[in-house]
Amino acid sequence: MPGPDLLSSQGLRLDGRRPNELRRIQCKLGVFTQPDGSAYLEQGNTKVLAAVYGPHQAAKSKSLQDSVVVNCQYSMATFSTGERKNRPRGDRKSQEMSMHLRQALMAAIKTELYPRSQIDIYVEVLQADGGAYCTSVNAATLALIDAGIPIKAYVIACTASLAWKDGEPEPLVDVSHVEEAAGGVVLTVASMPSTGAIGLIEMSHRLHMDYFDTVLSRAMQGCKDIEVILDKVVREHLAEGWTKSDDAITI
Amino acid sequence: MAALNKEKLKEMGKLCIPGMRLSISNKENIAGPGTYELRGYIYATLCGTLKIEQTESEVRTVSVESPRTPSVLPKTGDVVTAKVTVVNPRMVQCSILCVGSSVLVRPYRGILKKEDIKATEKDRVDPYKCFRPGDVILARVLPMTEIHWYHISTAENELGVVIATAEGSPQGVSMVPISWSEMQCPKTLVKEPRKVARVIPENINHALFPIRDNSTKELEIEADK
Amino acid sequence: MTSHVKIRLASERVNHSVTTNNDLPRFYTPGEVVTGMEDFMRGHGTYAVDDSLKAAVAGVMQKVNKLICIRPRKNRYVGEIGDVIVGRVLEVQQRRWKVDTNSRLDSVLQLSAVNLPGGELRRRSAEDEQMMRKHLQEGDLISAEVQSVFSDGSLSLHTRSLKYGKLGQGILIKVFPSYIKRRKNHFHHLPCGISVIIGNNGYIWITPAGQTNVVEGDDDEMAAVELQTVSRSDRDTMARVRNCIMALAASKMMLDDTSIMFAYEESLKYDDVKDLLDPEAMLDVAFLTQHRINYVVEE
Amino acid sequence: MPLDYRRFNGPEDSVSYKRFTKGYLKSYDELYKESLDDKGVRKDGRALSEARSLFARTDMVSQAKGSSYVELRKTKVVCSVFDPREIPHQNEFSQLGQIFCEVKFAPFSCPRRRRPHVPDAEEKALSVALRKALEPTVCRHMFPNYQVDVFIYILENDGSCLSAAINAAGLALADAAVPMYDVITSCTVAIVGEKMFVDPTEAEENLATISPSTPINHGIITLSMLSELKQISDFTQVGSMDVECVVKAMDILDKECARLVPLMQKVLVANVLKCFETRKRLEEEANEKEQLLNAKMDEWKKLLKFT
Amino acid sequence: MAGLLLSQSEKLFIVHGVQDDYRSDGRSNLDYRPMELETDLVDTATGSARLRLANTDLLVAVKTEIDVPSPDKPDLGKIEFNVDCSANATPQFEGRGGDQLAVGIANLMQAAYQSSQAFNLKQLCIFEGKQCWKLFVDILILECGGNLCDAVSLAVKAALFNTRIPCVKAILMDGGDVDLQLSDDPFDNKLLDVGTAPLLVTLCKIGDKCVVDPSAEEESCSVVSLIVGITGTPSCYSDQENLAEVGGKFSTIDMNGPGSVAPKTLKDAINQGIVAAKLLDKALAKALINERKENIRTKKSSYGFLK
Repeated sequence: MPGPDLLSSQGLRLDGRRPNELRRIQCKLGVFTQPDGSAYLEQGNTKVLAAVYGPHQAAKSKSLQDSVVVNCQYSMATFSTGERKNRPRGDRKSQEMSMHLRQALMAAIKTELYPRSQIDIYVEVLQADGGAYCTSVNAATLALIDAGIPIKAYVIACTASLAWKDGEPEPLVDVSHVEEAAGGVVLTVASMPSTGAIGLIEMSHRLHMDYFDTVLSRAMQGCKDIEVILDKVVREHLAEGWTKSDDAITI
Repeated sequence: MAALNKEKLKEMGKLCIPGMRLSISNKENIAGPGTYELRGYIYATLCGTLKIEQTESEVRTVSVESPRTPSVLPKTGDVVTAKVTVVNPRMVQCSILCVGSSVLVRPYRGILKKEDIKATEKDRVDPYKCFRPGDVILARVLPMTEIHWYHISTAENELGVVIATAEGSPQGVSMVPISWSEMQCPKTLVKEPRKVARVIPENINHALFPIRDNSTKELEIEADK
Repeated sequence: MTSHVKIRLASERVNHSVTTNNDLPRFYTPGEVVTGMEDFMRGHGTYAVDDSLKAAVAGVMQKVNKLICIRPRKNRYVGEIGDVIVGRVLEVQQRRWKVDTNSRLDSVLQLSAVNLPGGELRRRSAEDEQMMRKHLQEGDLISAEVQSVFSDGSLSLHTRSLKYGKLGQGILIKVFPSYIKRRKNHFHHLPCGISVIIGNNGYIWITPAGQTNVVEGDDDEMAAVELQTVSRSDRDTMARVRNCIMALAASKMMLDDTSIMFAYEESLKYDDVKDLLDPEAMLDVAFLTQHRINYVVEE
Repeated sequence: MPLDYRRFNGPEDSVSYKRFTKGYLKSYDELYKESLDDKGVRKDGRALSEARSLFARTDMVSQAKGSSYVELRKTKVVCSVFDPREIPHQNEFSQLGQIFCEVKFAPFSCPRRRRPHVPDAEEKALSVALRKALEPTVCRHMFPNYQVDVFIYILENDGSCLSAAINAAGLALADAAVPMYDVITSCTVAIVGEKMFVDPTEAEENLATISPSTPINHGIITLSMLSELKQISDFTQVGSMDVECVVKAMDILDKECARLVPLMQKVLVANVLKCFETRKRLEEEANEKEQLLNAKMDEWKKLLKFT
Repeated sequence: MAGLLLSQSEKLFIVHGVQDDYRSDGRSNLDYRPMELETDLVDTATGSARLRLANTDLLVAVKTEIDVPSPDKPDLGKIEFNVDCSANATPQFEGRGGDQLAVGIANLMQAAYQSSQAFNLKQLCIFEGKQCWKLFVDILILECGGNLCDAVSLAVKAALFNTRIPCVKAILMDGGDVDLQLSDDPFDNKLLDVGTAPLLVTLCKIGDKCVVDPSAEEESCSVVSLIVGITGTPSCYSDQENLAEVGGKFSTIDMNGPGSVAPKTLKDAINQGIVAAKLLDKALAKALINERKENIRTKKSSYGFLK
């Protein structure tokens, strides 16, 4: 069993967090002016920029008669990791990530509202320190909200792992790069916490069936926690752009 | 050698190369093909010989004629020779082979829309009764609106099918026009509908398969009698 | 030669917010239940699950009788019949133009929906089609009105009025459509001597007052008007108005003729128009404008 | 990258054995002395301001619509130009046609072996520079939505290959009857201190790229001109030099480009003459054939009547 | 970059404005838009900077690796530029859409940094012939609002200014191999000497005049722009008084766009470029030194994209 050293004798993780503690989340909506929506999100040392263009007219070849085309691109800056990457995108891993991103977001976007249109979602990972996919999903959600694109609920992704403390299984939330590299199991969940629906689950490494539920529920709990934080930021962002002369409420 | 060249030069006229200043550009001198106008002068764009044509009274067109096919594409208003490739109820697709008298190195794609086939009765045109794949047609180029496709028109008496082979006839046997809308195979005597072009015969092919006017035909019939 | 280079540090970054944080409305975020009652109609930005109505976007509630909408802070332009828009011609097609109006689908301007030179209704013939590019070509800006909305949400425009048509010289500014205040009139001749068209779609057109839209008239006349050089003083005012609108938009303030004029007047204390590009000046102008608007509202 | 995995491909990067010989790494001064002796004569016997003699001809490649060959002593370049063709993967209407340029070094063109398939950084940069130089020269509005292909193959590289390529491309375009505004000529100068090497060889170019320890001017400038219109169509400079030096070099290059124009014109005139000759010959042949055919026809007609 | 679509009269308005030396936003032809700079915001890099020039937004990170020097230049380190156009900037950059632009800018930067008078690669040498530092300068374009080249060069210089290279404590020779011992102490490092690092100035020819810092709209009105790389003045970046007044030399000149220019315009433009570059360099130096001073006083907190 890997990972006895993921928790110290005091029950703290390698970076000093408690098992159910998230990394520090900081974010901002509307960082850029040209895209319809954009967001910047930091989860610990993982930093992601997301931009949303659209909905706009889809190219003739792609256009769908009854729903919107969602187009995602996941890209990692060449300097985002400790070792320099040669290509920011186009490799198998980032293509897979783009696909997963699309899958998770499609579950929430109300695609039927925009026939013959297209929404482009671009994610740029500036710094990757574990959980780059989760941060990307969360940032993309914020960017979609910033763009005013209707979604059913927040799509939040979170990872969880499993460590052992005194022979007892102890799931860890929001896995950092060091913990990922230590070789434990990493379970990634993209879900809509407010409805409880899960858009995507992915797991690497081996995990005993018996512990799956505990790890999953820890990840889901993580999603819920993140949602609360992001929701607060969105409300603050709305309040910031609020001016008195606004004639929005016409009852 | 030099003497020879001089002789030839006289024969050919003035030689031009790109960027050569040819004349003043004003109401009397107009820039023609192979030239361009800049700051009141006409310059050459091609290698070739200078041609000055008196088009109207006191208006001269200055142009450069290249010994090679110029590397230009069909322009709006040009008459092109094209081969029909696809016929469907809405339009006819073809590949453009020649522009005017010059043969193109590569074919370009052309589209002949249903409403551009005939000048009259546009609504009742059936492309199948006008063209068949394999026909060689003359057409005029319309303004370019699409990338990679030239829109062409045959809505003129002189435009339409020039060479066509009837269904079932051997290759190389072209039909002979018998009216504005019909052609007949000289061998199998099969009649097929076509949008026929009125062509003035001028070269050897027409000598082999002469296009007879109806009037001459009648005369012959009379003579037979 | 005087050149002007300014590099500031991130630590000096200006927060453009001009909010007075006292009376904020209730905000809704995606997935939040707006109402549990059934007898409400579902509007934009909401969706129904089981018997409750939930928000699909983040924004404020707008209630018209029983219709509940959630209006997001910014989104693409959603056109309504009668809206004045400024748009850019993207494509010349058969019998129609495709126009970019910042909505989610390209808008359409039918050949039958424009006043062609010659005036009276004519049979739209093939020659007209070839003339289309002469009338409006790719890149041209137009002002137009939304004539109808197609079932897929794309807009059909018309320019059948003297005030609409091709736009001449001027400056185009793009802001988010939600910053535009809906008014009866969107064509304004500002007292400072220039005209603005505040398109409902978030495209704002600034032009010298003398330059009305080039609609009718023969070609030579049109060309002559289009080629005229804009005078330096007009140019100066236009640049100032442009920078003021940018400042207001950066502070997410609502735009209409009043706020633009207020901002213009407040900006006059900066002699040099280019000083208005500095974030501090932008915030200052926006703040003072907001202050004046608040004052007027309270009056 | 297409690599043959069935054989041993050798290391990605290899070092010439010469590196381990004595005197491989010469000092800057040695290199300088080698290039220019005390009398101001260059290694190949030229004066500083003297360009290599240019040999050029058109009609090299029979498959191409137009082609040319340009030789500056050891720098040898072939260019072929093809008729306009559709631009692949283009979906926007463009009023101007495009020029597609590809510069390729022959594997044996220089001491360092070149990879035959994949264009390397230098080739890409040369292609871009060539395209930029040609764009103002060609009447691109004559072929909207289409592209003209220009291929340059450098058989041997001994410096100034960009100017050689531009000169060759200008000739080939004219030969292909692609409409052009003007004859384009180009020239390179290598600068080392106060000395300006016109039309430098590869060794001289190398010398100019090495940064000397003292802060003197050094670098390479390539300029291409449309001489009738007095326009600069491309200008590239690398190295480090002050304004006076750039201006001085520009004047030298300007003159040098102007010097090349009559040469180019001569080549083009010869080309036109040759074309007319061939055309005349072909016409004569065709006439002969037609007469033969007509005679045959008459024969047949007689036969027909006879029967 | 693919040009913005503008109508003829909008273009005319801009051209007239440039003629009048009064642009659409009130600037004169020589004014830059306000910029914002921050350094040291990427933890995974040895040096980084973010520059925002109106709508143009860039992130530059420098990563250092140990490499073997090339056999021709055993005493020099290496520097490599790599530009990535993020699709965040515009959907046109999706996939490989931004490659052409990226390669163009990277080549330009490479050319500008080639001369030792622009950037001394000797400072990257660890052990002659065996080991050297290789700097990877990765430029990420996040938003495009015109004038990319100038912004890139400024951000790169700032990122290099911010780069700290670990000190080498010991070099062990183990047979032919070299074994390096780097200092573990994160504060035991050296700064790079970047005073002479070049800045690029784009001079966009609109009508008959040239403007600096063109907006995206202005760029699409111009058929040709001139990019000059001008070496920096080290005295701005250092407190030392007795530094020789060097810099202000051209390290690269390039033309961009399909048009051509008259020789006189070119000469005027390069002079204009020098003036602009000197001002830019001074402003950049001031900002960087201020930031460094601020960071010494207070604990640095990165603003990044927050706030």
